[in-house]
Amino acid sequence: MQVRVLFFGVLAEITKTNSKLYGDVNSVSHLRSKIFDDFPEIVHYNYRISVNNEIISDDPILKDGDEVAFMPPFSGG
Amino acid sequence: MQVRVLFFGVLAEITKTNSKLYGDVNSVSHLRSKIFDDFPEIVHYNYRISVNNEIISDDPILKDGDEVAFMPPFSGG
Amino acid sequence: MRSHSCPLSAAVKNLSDYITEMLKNMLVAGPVTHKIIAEYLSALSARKDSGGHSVFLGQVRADVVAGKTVKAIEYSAYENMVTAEAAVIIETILARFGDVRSVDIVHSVGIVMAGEISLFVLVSAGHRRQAIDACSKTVELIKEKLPVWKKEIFEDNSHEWKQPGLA
Amino acid sequence: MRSHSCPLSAAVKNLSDYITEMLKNMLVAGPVTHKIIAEYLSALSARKDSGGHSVFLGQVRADVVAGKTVKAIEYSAYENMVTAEAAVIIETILARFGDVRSVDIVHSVGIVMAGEISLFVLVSAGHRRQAIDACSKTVELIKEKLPVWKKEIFEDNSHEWKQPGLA
Repeated sequence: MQVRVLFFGVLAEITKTNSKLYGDVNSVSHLRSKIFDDFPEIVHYNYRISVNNEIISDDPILKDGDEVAFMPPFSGG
Repeated sequence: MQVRVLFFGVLAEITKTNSKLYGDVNSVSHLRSKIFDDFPEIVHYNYRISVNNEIISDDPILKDGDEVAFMPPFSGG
Repeated sequence: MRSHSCPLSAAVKNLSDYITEMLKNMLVAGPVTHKIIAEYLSALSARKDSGGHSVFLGQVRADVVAGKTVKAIEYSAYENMVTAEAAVIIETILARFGDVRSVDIVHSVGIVMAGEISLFVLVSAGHRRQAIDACSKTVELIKEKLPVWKKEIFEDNSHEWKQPGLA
Repeated sequence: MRSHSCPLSAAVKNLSDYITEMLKNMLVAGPVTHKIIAEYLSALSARKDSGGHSVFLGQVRADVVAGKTVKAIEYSAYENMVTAEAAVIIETILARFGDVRSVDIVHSVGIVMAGEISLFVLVSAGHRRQAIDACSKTVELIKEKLPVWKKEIFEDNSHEWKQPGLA
């Protein structure tokens, strides 16, 4: 299985990418620990996580093809 | 002495004029009684009176050249 | 009333000059056209200190009253008093909302057809909240304070005064 | 994102079609131009059941931050989620304000220079009060709910993220 991870705002700047594929992750917390390994700086930032356009507050199971976004506080308008 | 009386909105329609001169009136209440004689229908309508652009609530003395307006409730916008 | 020019496009020397200029252009014969609105909006780009603009547009509705459809409204105004009261409204808004940079009002006099605009209010501020709140308050003060009257004209050319003031 | 056309000018078949059409045109590359705004405003005259339109324009301010002047803002958006959230916002507003006839939102993506418009919100209603209140609420929901980020770009080409989200 594989999920697509999107980084926005300042997080895209510190990860130097907008999007990265991760395989073999069974939950959001599992994915997050892999991302922390790749981009340890992320730990210093505030963000929310969405799975398939829905902001999550728990730790859902991930399935193949899910889109997971790491989003700093919004500042549109 | 002479004052100019302005009628607006529905009051201009029932008096059939926008403006009329009145002489020898010493106060707003005196003027109003003359206007009631000329246009008895006015008594059926709600209005406010201004003297020189200021809405009045008392009975001021009038002087030569004053502009007195009879104004139905506003409905701009 | 005179031909339209946009107050914001002129250099605003001081508050009193600005209000004087605004009031000269405030009453327009007939509808507030898209051309007039576009002039005001295009002047905004020069205001690099403003983060939000709030606009209100009042439009003539084709209301149906007792089976008859409104085709137009004829506005009449006590013009001298309108400008005097509008100056007070602008001073009130600027005093109450410290972040507001400008308040513009354009109001129709005469015939405005259904679907046309009769009132344009534009408030610019440093930040959105005061732009929105000040525009809302300006519209309420216009309705309450400006000596303007509207006569609804129906498709059969009969008419009816809005709020005729029958005692 | 695609080339702009105005949703109100199309026949609104039903609510879902209307929202779908609105969302297709919601994100524009670069500033919300006067041409786009004029298209939306010129469509209003066909809405003879609307008595009031409330508009909000968000503009890029030439703020001075630590001695440096902002020359532009670069907006980025999570586009799929923006349109999903905007649909919820519009449904929320229409459900809460029964007199509202339409809600339109246009938001920039990419570079918007100081003095240019980055957000356009237009709410039409039968009467002024709901037009104004619903527009105000729509703007607040946009700020709160839409996944959009802004990066301030200064005259020396350095940049700074607004609300960078430092923990």
